[in-house]
Order: sequence, then C-alpha cells, then structure tokens
Amino acid sequence: MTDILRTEELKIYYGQNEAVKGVDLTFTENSVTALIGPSGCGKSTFLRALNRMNDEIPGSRMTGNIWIDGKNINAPDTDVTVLRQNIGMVWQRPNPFYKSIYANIAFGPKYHGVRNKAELDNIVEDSLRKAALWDEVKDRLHTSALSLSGGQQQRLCIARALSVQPKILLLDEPASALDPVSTAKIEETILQLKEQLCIVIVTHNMQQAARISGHTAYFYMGRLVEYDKTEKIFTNPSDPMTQEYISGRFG
Amino acid sequence: MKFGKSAVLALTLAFSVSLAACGNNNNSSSGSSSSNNASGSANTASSAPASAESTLSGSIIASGSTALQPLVDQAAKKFSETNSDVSIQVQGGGSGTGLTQVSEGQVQIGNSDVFAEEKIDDAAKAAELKDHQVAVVAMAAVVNKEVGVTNLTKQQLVDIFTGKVTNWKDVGGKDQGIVIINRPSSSGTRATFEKYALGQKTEDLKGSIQEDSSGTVKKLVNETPGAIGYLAFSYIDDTVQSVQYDGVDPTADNVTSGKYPVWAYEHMYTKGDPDAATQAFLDYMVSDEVQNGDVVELGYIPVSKMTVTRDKDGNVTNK
Amino acid sequence: MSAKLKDRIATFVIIAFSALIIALLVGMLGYILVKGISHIDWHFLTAEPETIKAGGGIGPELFNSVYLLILTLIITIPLGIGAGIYMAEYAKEGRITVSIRLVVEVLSSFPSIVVGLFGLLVLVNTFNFGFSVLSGALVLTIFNMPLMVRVTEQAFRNVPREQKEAGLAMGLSRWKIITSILLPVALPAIITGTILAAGRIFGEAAALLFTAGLTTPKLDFTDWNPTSLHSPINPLRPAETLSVHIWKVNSEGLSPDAAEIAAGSSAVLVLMVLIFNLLARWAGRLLYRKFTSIK
Amino acid sequence: MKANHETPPFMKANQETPLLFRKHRAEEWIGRIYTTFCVALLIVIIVSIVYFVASKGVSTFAVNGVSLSGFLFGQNWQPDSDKFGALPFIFGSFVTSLLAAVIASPLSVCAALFMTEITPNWGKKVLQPVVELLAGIPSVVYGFIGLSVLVPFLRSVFPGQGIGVAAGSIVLSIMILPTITSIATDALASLPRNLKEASYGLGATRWQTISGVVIPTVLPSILTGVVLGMARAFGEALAVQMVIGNAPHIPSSLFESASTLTSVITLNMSNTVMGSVQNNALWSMALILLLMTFVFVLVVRLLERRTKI
Repeated sequence: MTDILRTEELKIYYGQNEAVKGVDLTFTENSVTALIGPSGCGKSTFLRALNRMNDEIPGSRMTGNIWIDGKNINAPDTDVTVLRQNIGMVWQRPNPFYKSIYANIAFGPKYHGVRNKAELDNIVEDSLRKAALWDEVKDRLHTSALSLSGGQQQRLCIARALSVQPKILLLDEPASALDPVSTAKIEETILQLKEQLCIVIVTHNMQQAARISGHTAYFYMGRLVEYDKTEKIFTNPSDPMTQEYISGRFG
Repeated sequence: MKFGKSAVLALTLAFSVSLAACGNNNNSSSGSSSSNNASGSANTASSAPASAESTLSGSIIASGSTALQPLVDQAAKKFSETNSDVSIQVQGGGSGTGLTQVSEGQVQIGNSDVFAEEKIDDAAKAAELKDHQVAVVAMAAVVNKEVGVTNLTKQQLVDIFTGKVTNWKDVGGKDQGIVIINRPSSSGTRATFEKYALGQKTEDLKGSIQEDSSGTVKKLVNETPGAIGYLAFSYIDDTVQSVQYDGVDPTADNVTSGKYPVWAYEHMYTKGDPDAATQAFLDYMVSDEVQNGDVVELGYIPVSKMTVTRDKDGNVTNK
Repeated sequence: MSAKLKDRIATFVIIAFSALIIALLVGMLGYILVKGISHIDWHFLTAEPETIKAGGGIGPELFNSVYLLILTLIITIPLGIGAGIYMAEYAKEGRITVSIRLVVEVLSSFPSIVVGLFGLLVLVNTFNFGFSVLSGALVLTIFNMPLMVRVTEQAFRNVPREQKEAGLAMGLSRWKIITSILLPVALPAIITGTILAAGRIFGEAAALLFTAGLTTPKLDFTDWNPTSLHSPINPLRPAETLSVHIWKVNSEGLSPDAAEIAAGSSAVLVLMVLIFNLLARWAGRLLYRKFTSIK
Repeated sequence: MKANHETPPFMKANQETPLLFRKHRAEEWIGRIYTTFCVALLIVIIVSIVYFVASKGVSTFAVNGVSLSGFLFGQNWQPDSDKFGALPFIFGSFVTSLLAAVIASPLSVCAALFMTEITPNWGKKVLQPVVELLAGIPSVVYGFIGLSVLVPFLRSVFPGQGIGVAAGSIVLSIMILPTITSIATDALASLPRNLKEASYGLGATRWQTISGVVIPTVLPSILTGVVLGMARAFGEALAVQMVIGNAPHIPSSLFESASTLTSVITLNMSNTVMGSVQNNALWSMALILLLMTFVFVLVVRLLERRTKI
C-alpha cells in the first residue's frame, strides 16, 4: 500500500483559537480511515483542511504541511480548484444541486471538459453504480434530485463526488442524518469504494467506525491522541483517554 | 454652470460603458442616434433628396411651454406631411426649460409664455435669442358661479389679490369669503395677469392656493365656494364664471381690437437666426393656414389679427 | 377599569383599525374602478389622446409605460444582479462592504424628485439625451438598481450554504458556482422581487416629468427603425407614460372628458399594478416549484 | 518523506489541458470584474448625484450671494423681489411628514398586531395583501383620489377649502402605512415565542402582554419603520403637491394652504431657467431633501444598532 496523503505538524486556527494543534497523519491508497472524537475535537476541521475547504471560512489560518502526490498543498501557489477536483467530499446533510439526477452527476465532468454525450452517459451510469444508486434511479434520471429520499440523496452526493474520478474521498459524518437502512447502504457503498479510493471518514458512530475502517484516529481537544489499526483501538487502546471515549464514558 | 470636466467625463464613461455592457439593440441604436442628436443644429441635406416637392430637410426639436405645446405639436404634424424630410419633435417641460435648452443649443426652438428677458437673468444670454411671436393668449379672471359677481374693475381685482378685500359683498357679490386660487410665482400666466390686469406685482397671501396648471385651477374654482382665479380663454367653460374686466367682455374680438388688455404673446425662440428648415416651420406657424385654423381651434388668438402690438416692457402701439 | 375590560377595548381598537385599513383600500380601489372602468374599452386602450376633443385614448401612453419598463429592466437586471452577487458572494465583511451597503440604502431612499432633477441636469441637458425614453430609463435604473441589489443579495444568501460547498469541493470556479448552481436556486426570489419592483417603476411619475417628458410624438407602429422619430422604439423620443399622463390630464387637460380620462387611466394603472402583484406571487410559487422539486 | 507513486491519470489529464484551465481562470476574473464594476457603478451614481445636486444647490449661496441663514430661516419667498426664504417649505415638509407619521403609526401598529397577535391566519390572508397593494398604488393615483374625494370631504366638514396641510398629511399617511406596517409585522413575527408565553403564564391578558412585553421589545424596530415612513413622506412630490395648496407661507391652521420642499420644486422647476437665482434656490431645496435622506438613513442605522443590543 502506498501513501497518498500525509500531514505534518498541521495546525489550524480560527482567529485566535487554535482548533487543530499539530497533527501528523498518513493515509494510504485503498483504505478507510475513521476520525473519531467528541464534538469540537477538531476532526471535522482537520478533514476540511485536506481539500482546503477551510479557506472559505473567514479568519481561518493553517500552518504545517499537507503532502499529496509529492506536493505540499498548503502552499500559496496551490490551485485549490485543481486540488479539489482530485479530492471528493460528502457532508453530513445531503446537498444535491437543485437539478435533475443526471445533471447532478454530469455537472462536474462537463465542467472539466467532457463534452461527448455518450461519454457523459457512461460517467453518470458508472458513478451511480459505484454509489449503489443506479438500479433505483435509472428510470428517472431526469427528475429532480430533490425528489429522492434522504439516503438516496446522500448516495447521489457520493456519486457526484465520484464523477470527477477523485483519488481521495472525504466523508464528514455521511450517515448521521439517515435512518438505519440508508446508513447500512452507505456503509456498503463505502466498503466497495475502498477498493479504488483512499477514504477518510469523520463519524460519531463507534460501531460504524469499527465496521468500515481499517485505521482509526482519535482526536481530543485539537490533538491526535491515538492512531492505530481500528481493531487495536476498539479492543485495546494504548491511551486511557481513548479507552474512556470508546467505552462511552464521555463524548 | 460649469462642472469639473473630468467629473463629466467620468460619468459619461460610466454610463456609456454601462450601456455597452448590456449590449442590447435598443441601446446600441440609441448610441448612434444620440450622436446625431448631439450634433445640435439641424442636420441639413445629408441624405439624398427624397421628395420632389420639398427641398427642405433636417430635424427640429422644440421644447418648453406646456400651454403652447398642443399648438406647435399640431402644426408640426401638418408641416411634416408636406415636408417629409423634416422631422419635428415637440416637447413640453415648461417655459423655463425651453429657454434653458434653446439658450444652451440643445434644441432649435424654445417655446415660452413670456419674454425671454423676464426669465433669463443673464442679459447677454437673453439677447442671443431671437423672438418669434406665433399666437396671443388672453386670460380672464374666473370666479365660482355662486359668488354673484360678473364684473370687476382693475382696482377691485388689485384689492382682492392684495388681500384688502376679503369678502365678495365688498365688490358687489354675496356675503362670502374670498378664496384666491393663484399661480406660483414663476408662472408665466401669473406674470401676465399681474402685469396687465393688476398692473403690479402681488405678494402671495397667506392661505391662498397656488396651482400651476389651468385644469386644476378650473376644477378648484368650480368646486370651492368663494373662489377666484384666472384662466386662459381656452380653458374657460360653463363650469366657472368669467368676469368682465372694467366692463369689457373677455372675448377674442375685444383682445384683437385692443380693448381687453390681459393678454400675452406666445413665443418661439431660436438662438440667433434659424436654419432653413426651422425658418420654414416658423413661417408656417404664422401662415394663414395655422393662424386661422389651428390657432383658433385650440383657443388662442391669431397674432396676425391683432390690431395692436406690445413690446416686452408692455408699451402698446397700434399696428 | 379591570384588566379584562382593557383587553376587550384594546382588541376592539386593533380590529377596528385593521378594518379601517381594509376599508380604505377597498374604498379607493372601488372609487377608481367604479369611476374609471366604465371608460375602459378597446378604443380607450389603443387610441391616441386628444388635446381638446373628447374621446381620446391612452394607447401611446400605455405603450410608453411598457416600453420604458422593458428598457429599464434590460439595463437594471444585469447591473443589479451583478452588484447583488458582489454583495452576497465576493464582498468581505469590512469597511468597504459596510459603506457599499450604506450606498445602496441611501440610493434607495432618495426622493424620486431629486433623482429626476439629477436626470434633468445630467442626462437631459449635459449629455443631451433630451426628454427621452433613454433619459427616463436611466433615471428609473437609478431607482431600481438598489432594489435589485437587495433582492439579489437576499436571494443568494437564502440559498443553502451546502450548495456552494458542494460546488467548491468539486473544484468549480466561484463564478461557475454562482451562475450554474446558486443563480438557478435564487432565481425565483429574484424574479418575484423584480416583478414587484416593476410595479413601482410602472407607477413612477415625479422623476419622469423631468426626464421622459410630458409629450409623445405621433407614433407609427409600422416603423420599427429605431432612429426614426415616429418609431415607437426610438429611445431618443420623448415619452409620456401613463402615470405622467394622469398627472397631466388632471392638471392641464383641455378636453371635456379629462376627468373621465384621468379616472380611466388611474383604473388601468391600478389594474396593471394589481396584475404585477398577482404575477409576482404566481411566478414566485411556480418557479419555486419548478426549480426545487417534483415535476 | 514524500509519497512515491505515479501521478494519478486524472491529474495528468488536467495538466495536459491548460486551455480549459485558462478558460476557468478567465471566467473567474470576468465574474469578479463584472460584479465589481456593477458595484462601482452604484458608487459612481451616488457620488455624481450628490456632486451635481450639491454644486447647483450651493451656487445659490456661493454664486448668487443669497445668505444661507436667510434661506434656511427666512419666511419670505418672493423670488421677484429677491427674497428667498425657504423656511415655509422646510416647515411644511417637516410638519406634513411628522403628521403623516403620527396618523399612520397607530394604524400600522394595530394592523401589525392584528396580523401577528390576534388572527395570524386570517390576517396574513387578507390584511397582508391589502397592505402590499396599498404599497403598490402609484402616487399620482393617491393624488388623484386625494383631490377628488378627500379635499371635497374636508371642505364640507372642516373650515377652509379642504386643501391644505391636513389633506397632504392624510394622503401621505396612507402612502406610508405599508412601510411602517410591514416593518412592524416583521419585528413582531420574529419575537421569540417564550417571551409571550412567560407573560401569559403569569396570567396576564393579551393586552397586558402586548403593552407590557411585546411593544417595549419591538419599539426600536417600530421606530425604524416610522422613520423610514417619514423619509418616504418627506420626499414624496406629486401626491402632496396636488392637495396641499402650495401657498409659500407657514400655515396657522391644519386646513390652510401650505407648501413643502417637493411641491415648490415641482411647481416652479420647469418654469424657471437654469442658472437663474430662483432656479438655483430650487436646487438648494433639492439639496436639503438629499441631506435629509442621509439624516433619515443615519437615524435608522442608530435605531437598528439599538435593536441589536
């Protein structure tokens, strides 16, 4: 397994407040890494740093290095639009565009230069299949994406993220707003996608982290407390704080 | 009035860019025609001669007096029928605006109810304008029909408009308070009425009503008990009572014969000597066709019928 | 007086005042319609006005109002939406943004007569556009732009933030996000706001007295050459709009049926405003449904 | 330590098509420049309005030598005898807009209470559209109705000719009613529910709740609406001019003819020649209107600041 993404001494500030206090983490290809920790521990902020989405928040600042593909993306000359094409992202609440299902998926590829209709059709089908949504929507591709159920919308968002063929997929609590059935489907999708992608997922759900991730990182108060194989973290964590959190004593 | 040139320039730039930005047909065409317009004077004979009977061409803009506008408008339409290469635009805007625009060279003809010298402070500017008198408008005092007065002497009118008399019974009418419906101080109608009916300027009385428009004056005189105002002949109808002036009936015949003095010229000013097309139109305005037709129809008095003339200081001479 | 009695009295007063407002509107609409509607027929709507004879119509005035409105919207919409987008998407919170917001607020509260005078001085005289459709449209733009800016800014701010994030995360340029993702969502609100603003433009008179003028040349509806004086679409001809016509007929009208014409024109004007209002509600609802959900 | 693997194919593809990227970059700049231009245009407009109106308005004093205090406090408006006292007009503007606010405010607040506190459902369905329609009626129509209905009515009931300050104020009050109502309604609707519930919970009647809790809380917002309404009344021209009578004097009764800044400008502007003293004096009045707009906006800002705290 090759490393694809690595952070060094990553610190993120919101104004005077230091939200992430120096995190070193490495992510490999074809893996799922879960970021866990109590609310406000900095895990979502860390995740958003990986595709520089924190740039959009006024007053935020970042120091340290993020190496992707041999390049430090925390450098002023980084073209964030190129970066973000290579890193997909899905949020807690599904946010499909107010367009048809087809247009949601085709939008990114079109923008990035795919003009051929057959090719677009292919990408749409392929992305929807990867997100395990194709069979449910193939007969109504041109209806509004908002007519889908919440779980379907979330998988549509995953499909949309996949449509531009990213190498890394960032998931910010993707199932926390969904019912158990939809959650199961999302998890299934994630496990399938693992074969092709590096996935980083923020989750509050311990069982979910245990079910889908290979590695788990526990964040607390902006610090990375412990990082290890998921199995190890959930059975025999080396840090007592991690132990307390996963056994549900706080958080 | 001069503004910083750079400011004007910047503004021009801003507006023209904004027009270009929306890039629509109407605006792009407006750009081209505005430059036509901006050339100011009439655009003579640039196109091929179209009609055989007319050698005149050009575009004329006349603006100003709203009282004169219907007449000029109507005459312009007829003039254009025989001179198809001359386009005439008639705009309102008021005497002051007409004089401003003709004096600044923005229009070819400025219509005015009053002599330019009375409006323009700068004597040199006023002297540049050439007067063309095209009609006479006469006016009469009108009263509410209930007050019971049909004749007022000059002195009685002065007493009323200066506030010395405040009840109709003092001038031979009913026992009723007088309500004055006057014009604003800048009004040409008021200037004429004060000059030739009262013979003096009057101050605005407290509580008097001022309306610039004849229609409103008529409406208010009709509705308001005890009201007195003054209207051009063309506005007078049976909803109000017109009043004899020193025993003389306010009729067109009495005006032309010089018996009834409350009248003024309608002026069409040009800046210096007009070009051929404008001159032809001004000639047409005083032709018999217009004077005996449109002028009478619209309730003015033909300037050609006048047996007396008057200069800007009010000196009357027999023709 | 007991608290209960006070409560009763207060409730009664509130209801009575509210009823009074409704009665006012009904009374005014009723008055205008009763007086005016009998005068409205096809001839009235299409014929030219008469100076001294009875039986004149408001055809050119109606056309002028609509034409001026269209021209104004063509100028205002791109500019207003542009500035609104700047406020919603580009402006960083700071002194400059605060002062721009102040500019918008002040501009939208300028008395229309002052803006009209500015138009007279700068557009009509200095730029020599004359009393014209163009001068009128530019002055109306000054009124309408702040409204459009507000409407647009509000509409963009009401688009869920997640939409923008989704676009950003896909590596779209900001402009692409604005035009392809946010604008379609904001559009129903913008259109509703625009139509309501259009109603206001339609009724504006004070500013147009000094800019679009009090006259209309004879219009030849077969001549569509925009440089010809008698062409209805010539932007440099003077154009008396319907609301200016009401003012003029009311004050200067020589024709015997001036009062009826004023009433009829008022009725037409009020009906147009009513239509604008209904259209705005209807279009807003329809577009919202169309853009957001189930067919 | 650097990651060592091949550059992903998609990234290569992007690097191979710089044209598309240049297009996207250009698009970004065009958008930024275009929107900035639109905002700049707003600023150009406001600066030029202020500049042009001010330069004409000031020339009355700077060029024609009319004394500023004589203009602001002089009671004699006789342009023919070079007396340019504008106090009657300034007074008229303030009195009519204040009176309009005094008449409209209680009505508006009641309408807002009706829509939010008494019958929200029915109120929203009937009163809301009514208020919106009132806002949409053009001012010339208000003037027309004022002259045709209100003036004869006032004439038959009160002393005087019907025309005058009262007629002007009433017409204006109906015109500003929607402004105050909609702002008051918004403020009332955004009031936290628990505030009222606490009062009802203590056994207070509706009126006690409204007068004791609701109104004091939203007072700054209501005042904002009143000020905005006054600003509109202050600048309204045609409707007022048609019914106020236009005598250039400070009236001694509500039913006496008076003038406002806007009415005197409307009446005289087109009759006077640009550059003449009288014309400049009218521009000075326009300048006052302009400055008052700034004052009104400032007051609204101050009130809004109080609302936030």
